[in-house]
Amino acid sequence: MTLEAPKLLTMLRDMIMIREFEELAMKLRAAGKIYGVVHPCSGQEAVAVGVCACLTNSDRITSTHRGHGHCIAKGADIRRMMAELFGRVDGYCKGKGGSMHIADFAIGMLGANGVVGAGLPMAAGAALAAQLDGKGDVAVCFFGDGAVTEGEFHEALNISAVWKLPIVFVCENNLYASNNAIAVQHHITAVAPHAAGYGMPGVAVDGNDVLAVHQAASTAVARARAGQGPSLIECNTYRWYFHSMHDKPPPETRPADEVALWKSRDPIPRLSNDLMARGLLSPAALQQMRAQVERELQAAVTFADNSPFPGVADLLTDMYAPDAART
Amino acid sequence: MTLEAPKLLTMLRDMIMIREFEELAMKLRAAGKIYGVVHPCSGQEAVAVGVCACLTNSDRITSTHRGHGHCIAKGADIRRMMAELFGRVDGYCKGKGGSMHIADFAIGMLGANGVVGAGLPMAAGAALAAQLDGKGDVAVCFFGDGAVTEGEFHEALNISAVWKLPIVFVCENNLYASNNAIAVQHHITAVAPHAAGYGMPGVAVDGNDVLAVHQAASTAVARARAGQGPSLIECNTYRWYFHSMHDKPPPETRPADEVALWKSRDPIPRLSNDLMARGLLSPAALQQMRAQVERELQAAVTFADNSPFPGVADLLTDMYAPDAART
Amino acid sequence: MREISFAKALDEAVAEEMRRDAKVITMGTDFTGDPIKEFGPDRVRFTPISESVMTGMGLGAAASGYRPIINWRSVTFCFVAMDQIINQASKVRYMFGGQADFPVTYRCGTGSGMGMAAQHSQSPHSLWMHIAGLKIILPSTPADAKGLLKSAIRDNNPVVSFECSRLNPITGPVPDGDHLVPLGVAEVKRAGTDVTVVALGYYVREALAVAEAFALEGISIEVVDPRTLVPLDVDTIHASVRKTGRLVVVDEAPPMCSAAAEIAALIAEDPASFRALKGPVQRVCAAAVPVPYSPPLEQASLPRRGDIVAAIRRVLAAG
Amino acid sequence: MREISFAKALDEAVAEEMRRDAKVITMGTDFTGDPIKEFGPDRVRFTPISESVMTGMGLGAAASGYRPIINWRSVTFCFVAMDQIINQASKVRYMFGGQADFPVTYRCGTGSGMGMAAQHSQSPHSLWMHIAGLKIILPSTPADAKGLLKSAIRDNNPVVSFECSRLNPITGPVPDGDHLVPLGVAEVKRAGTDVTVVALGYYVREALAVAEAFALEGISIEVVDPRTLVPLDVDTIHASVRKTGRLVVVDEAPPMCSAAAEIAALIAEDPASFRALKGPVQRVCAAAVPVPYSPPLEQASLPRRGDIVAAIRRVLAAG
Ligand SMILES: Cc1ncc(C[n+]2csc(CCOP(=O)(O)OP(=O)(O)O)c2C)c(N)n1
Ligand SMILES: Cc1ncc(C[n+]2csc(CCOP(=O)(O)OP(=O)(O)O)c2C)c(N)n1
Ligand SMILES: [Mg+2]
Ligand SMILES: [Mg+2]
Repeated sequence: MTLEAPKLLTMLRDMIMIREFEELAMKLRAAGKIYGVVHPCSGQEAVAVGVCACLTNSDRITSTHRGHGHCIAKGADIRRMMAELFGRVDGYCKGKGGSMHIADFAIGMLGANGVVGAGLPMAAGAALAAQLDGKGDVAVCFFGDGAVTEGEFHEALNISAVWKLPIVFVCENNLYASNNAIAVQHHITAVAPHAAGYGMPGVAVDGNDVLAVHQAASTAVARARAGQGPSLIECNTYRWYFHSMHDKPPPETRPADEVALWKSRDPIPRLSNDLMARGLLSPAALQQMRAQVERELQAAVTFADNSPFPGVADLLTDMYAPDAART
Repeated sequence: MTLEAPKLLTMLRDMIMIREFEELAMKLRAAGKIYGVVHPCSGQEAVAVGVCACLTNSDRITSTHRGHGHCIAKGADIRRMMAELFGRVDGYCKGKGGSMHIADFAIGMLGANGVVGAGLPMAAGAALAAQLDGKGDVAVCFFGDGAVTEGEFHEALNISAVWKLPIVFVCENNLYASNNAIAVQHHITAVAPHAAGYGMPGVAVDGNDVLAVHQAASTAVARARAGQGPSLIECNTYRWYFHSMHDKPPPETRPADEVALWKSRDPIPRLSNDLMARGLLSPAALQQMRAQVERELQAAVTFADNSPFPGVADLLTDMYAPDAART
Repeated sequence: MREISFAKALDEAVAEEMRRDAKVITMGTDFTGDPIKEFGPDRVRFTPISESVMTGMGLGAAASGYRPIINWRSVTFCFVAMDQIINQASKVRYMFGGQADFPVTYRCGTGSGMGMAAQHSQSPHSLWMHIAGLKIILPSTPADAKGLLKSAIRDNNPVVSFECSRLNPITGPVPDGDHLVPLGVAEVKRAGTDVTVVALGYYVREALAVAEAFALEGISIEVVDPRTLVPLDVDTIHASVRKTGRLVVVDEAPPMCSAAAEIAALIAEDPASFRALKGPVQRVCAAAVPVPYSPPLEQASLPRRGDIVAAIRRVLAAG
Repeated sequence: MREISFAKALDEAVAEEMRRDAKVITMGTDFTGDPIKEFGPDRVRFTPISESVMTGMGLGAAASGYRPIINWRSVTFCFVAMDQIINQASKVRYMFGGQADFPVTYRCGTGSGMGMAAQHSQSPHSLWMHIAGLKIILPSTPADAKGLLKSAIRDNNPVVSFECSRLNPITGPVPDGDHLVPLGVAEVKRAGTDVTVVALGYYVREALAVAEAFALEGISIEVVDPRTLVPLDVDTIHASVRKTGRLVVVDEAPPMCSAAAEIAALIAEDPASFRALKGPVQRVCAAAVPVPYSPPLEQASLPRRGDIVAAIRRVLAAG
C-alpha cells in the first residue's frame, strides 16, 4: 500500500505530538498541575497513529488507562485534553474525568478506561451500531497484553466473531502489565493465536513500525467495512517509562538493556528517516514540525491554565440526561 | 489402555444408575416431590463416568447446573442426593441446596453450580491446593459448551497454564445451551482449539463412548499428576431431553432426526454390548445389575421420604463457621 | 379495561417501543414471546452466555445512536457483568462530563418463593440503589410494569428494571394505548390514615391483602408503592408518614443496607416526618441468609403476611 | 508502643499470619512490602489480571485446606469478580448445608480524596453488607488494621477487608506481639455524653477532630467506630445513642442504602433507642455522584469537617 506524502507527514506529526504531550504531561504531573495518576504511552505512538490513520470521525474507538495517544491519534483537541488533565471546565469532561476518562464522542473517541479490559465490550457495542447502520463504519478497540487475561477480552472476541461485527481488536503488547513481565500473565506470550479459537484473522506486527501497523490495520479495517467481520492485531511494542506516576516517577524495574534496546527502536526517527530517505521530508521541515508541535502544546497549557476550575455548584450536573423521554 | 473387568462393570453400573436416577428425578419433579428446577443429563452419562473413573476421593471436581451425573460418578450416596432433591434434612445440604447445589466435600465433589462457568475458578483453586500439597492429586471441572462463552472459562485456562496447575477441563459439548444451538454461541463450534492459545493439550473425543472418554481423561489426569499442567478435553455428546423442567417437561424444540440420531448413539448399550462381545457380561448379569440399580433407587426414595423437612429453627444455622479462629 | 398478565405487560412494553422507534433493539440469551418474528434477527439478538460483554455492548450501542434493551434474564446472571454496571454504566455520563447519553435498559427477573435456591432467588435491587448513576424501577402490577418499562426504554439514561418473577402469571387491568408511567412517581395503592406501609414489588400485593384485613377491624392502612427506586419519590413517602405517624416497610431483600433501611433512614432524618412518628419504624424483610431450597425454610426466609400484621400491630401499640 | 503506618500494619498482619500458619497463602497482581522474599513464590502468587478466577480460586483452595488471602488491590477491580463474591463466596457455606468452611480473606483498597476519579475512588462497603454471608472489616487506625486483618485471616469464613487508601501513610501506635482485634466488636474511640457520632474508616479521624473542637465549647461528643461492618456491633451503637439521645453517622459512601442508612434505621426501629432520641438522626455522606476528578469538585463530593459540625449542630438544636 502506498500512502500519500501529506498522510505520512500527518502520521509523523501525530507521533511527535503524542511523544511530546506525554513528556509534558509527566512534567506537569510532577509540578502538581495534573492530579491523580498519569500513564504515559511514550514509545508506543506508532500503534495509535498507524491504526487511527485508517479511520474517519464516524468510526469509533475505545481506549485504556494509557489513552492519551489514542485520543490524539483520533484527532482530539489537545487544548481540551490538557484542560481535562488540569481539572478545568474547558476540559473534555469539564474536569470530571481526568487522564483515565478522557473522551471525545464527537470524533468517535468513546473514552479511556481505568478498568483493564472494560473498553472491549463497549467497542463491540459501537461495532453493533455500525453494523446496524450499514454505512461501512467500524469500531476499533485498543487494549494491552494484560487485558487478554480478563474474561471480557474473550467474550468480546467471541460475540464479534459470531455476529461478524465490523471491529478491529488492537492489542498493544508492551511485554508488561504494571510491574509484571508478560510471562507472569501468559504461558504463550503471543496474543494473536487466540484469534484462531474464534475463527478470525490474527496477526502480529512490529508495533514500532507505524507503516507496518497501518498496513495491518488497513487490511483489518477494510475487511470490517466490507462486512467480513472482526480481526485481531497484536502490535509488539514497549513503553519507554514506568507504568504510572503520581507526584514523582517511580524507579525503573525492568532490565536496562531491554529498555535500551527498545529505545533504539524508536518509531519516530524510524518514520522520519524513512521519509527523508524518500525525499518527502527535509531536516528543516522536521525542525519546523517539531517547533509547531511545541507551540501547540504551549498554547494548550495556556488554554488549560486560563480555564477555571469547576464550581461546586456543578457537582450534581451531568448526572442524568435531562430529557427523560424522546418523542 | 486395558481396563480390568470389575472396573468396566462399575462404569456400566454407574452409567445405568445416572440414567435411571434422571428418569426417576423427572417423574418425581412432575409429581411434586422435588421442587424448583431439574436439569437431567440423560444421554451424557459417559462423560461423567469416563472421567471420574480416573479419580480418587482426594481428587476434586466441580460441576454445573446439570450435575447429578457428576455426583454419582464421583461416588456420592444416592440416598442423600435424593433426600436433598426432596428438600429434607438428610440431604447433602440438609435441604438448603437442592438440585443445583448438591455437593459432597468428603469425596471431593465441590458442588454443582447454578451459574454457567462459575465452577471453573473454584476447580482451579482446588488444583492450586493439590499443587501445593504435592501429593499428585488433581482437580477436574465439568462445564458445558455454553460456559466457553463466559470469560471465567478463559481466565481459568490461562492461570492454570501459567501456573501449570494439575487440572483437567472437561467440556460437555452437547450442541446446545438452553434452547440455543451451538452456532448461536460460537463461530468455531469446536471447543478444543481454544487450548492452543494457552499452550495446553486440547483434544476432542466421542463423548458417548465411555472408553474413549476414559482414555483421554487418563492421559490428561496422568499429565496433571506428573506436574505437567492442565489439559482441555472436549466431549461431544447430546442431552436426550429438554434443558430443564419445572412441574412439567417442556416441548422438544430440536430437530427430531437429530434427537433420534443421538439416541441411537446411547452410551449405555454401547458399553454393555461391547462387554458382552468380550464375554465380560451376560444378559442375565446385566439384568441383575439393572434390578440392583432399581432397588437402590427405590431405597433412596424411601430414605428421602422418611427424612423430615428442616425445621424453621434451622433457618439461620450453617451461615457462618462456628469457630471464629483456629489456633 | 383489559386484564393481562405481568409477563405479557412487559412483553407488550418492549414490542410497542420497538414498533415506535427503530433504534430500539434487544439482546439476551432468550426471550419471552416471539419478538424475532415481528422485528427480525437484526433487532432481536440471541447472544452467547456472555453477560459482561452484552452489558457493555449496551453502553457502546447506546452511545452510538441505539436504544438497547439488554435482558439478563435472572438477576443472578448479571453479577458476572458488574464491572460494566458499577464501573461503567453508572458512571459514564458523569465522568465524561455529560458528553453523551446512554439510553440503555437492563432487564432482569428477581425474587424467591419458587424453590430455586440461593443463587436463583435474589432480590438485590438495594445494591443498585447505592450506586449513584442508575435509574431503577420495580413494578408491582401489570399496568405499572408496562408503563414503567416503556418509560425506561424512552429514558436517555441507563435504567435497570427489576421484574419480580412471582408476579409474572398475575393478571391485572392495563389501560389501552400508549400507557406510560413516569419514572420517579410513587403511587398510593390504598389510602389510609393509621399506618403507612411502604411495600416493594411482590409485597405490595401482600400489604394490600393485610390492609384489607385490618380494615375489618376499623384500622386504616395506607399502602405506598414507590414503583421507581431511583429516583425515589421521597415526598410521597414523607407525606404519608406525616399523616399516619406510623411506618412499616416491607421488602423481599435482607434488611441490612436495603431499600427498607433507606426508607426508614429518610423518615428518621427528616425533622417533620420524625416529629410525626408516634413510635419506632418497622422493617419487614427477608432473613439475612441465602434463600434456602427446601420449601418450609424458603417460606420462613421470606416476609410473611403474619410478619406484616405483627409489625403493624407493633407500630400501633407504640403510640 | 511502636508507631507504624496503616500500610505497614496491614503488611505485618499478613506476614505474621503467614509465619504462623503454613496454610496461609496470598495472591494478587502486586504486593506491598516484599513477601515473596520471606515466603517464596509458592505461597505468594503474582496473578494474571483475572480477578474473577482469582476470587473463585480463593474459595476452591479454602475448601481444600488452605487459607488464601486474595488481594484485589483497588476495590474497583473486584467488580469483574462479583459473581464469585455474590453468587458463590457469600452463599457456599449455607447452600451446601455447612459441609465445608471457606477461610478466605479478600483485601481491597477503597476511598477517594486523591484525584483518582470516578472508577478509582469508590467506597462500596455497603453493597457487601447487604449480601448475607460475608464478614466485613473496615479499620480506621493502624492498630485496628493489624488486629482485624489478623483475625480475618484466622476466621473460617470469607471476610472482606476494606482498607481506606488515604489512611495508608498515617501512623499510630500498634501493640507488640500477637495483636488481635476480634471481629464484631465496635470501639468507642472517644467517650462523650451529648451526641453520638458513628464514623467509618477515614472519617473516624475526622469525627475525632471535630469532637476535639466541640469539647472546647463544652459539648461532649462520643465517637463510635464499628470497625467490623458484618457482624455489626449493634449493642454498642444502641448503648451510645440511648445515652446521648443524638445520632450523626459519617461515611464516605453515598447515602442511599448505605451503612449510614442501616445505622439510622437500626436506631429508628429499636424502641429503647427511638425513645431516647431527642431529634432526627443525621447522615453525613458523600454526594450521590461518581467521584469527580477535579480537586475542588472531589472535595465537594466528600463529607467535610464542616458538614459533620453542621450535622452535630442540627441534632443539638433539635432537642
Ligand atoms: C480489572 C483491573 N484489574 C487491575 C487493574 C490495575 N491495573 C491498571 S493498568 C494494569 C496493567 C495493564 O497492563 P496492560 O493491559 O498490558 O496495559 P499497559 O499498562 O501495559 O499499557 C493493571 C493491573 C485495573 N485497572 N483493572
Ligand atoms: C452466567 C449465567 N448466565 C445464564 C445462565 C442461564 N443458563 C442456565 S444453563 C444455561 C445453558 C448452559 O449451556 P451449557 O453450558 O452448554 O450447558 P448445558 O445446559 O448444555 O449442559 C443457561 C444460559 C446461567 N445459569 N448463568
Ligand atoms: Mg502491557
Ligand atoms: Mg450445552
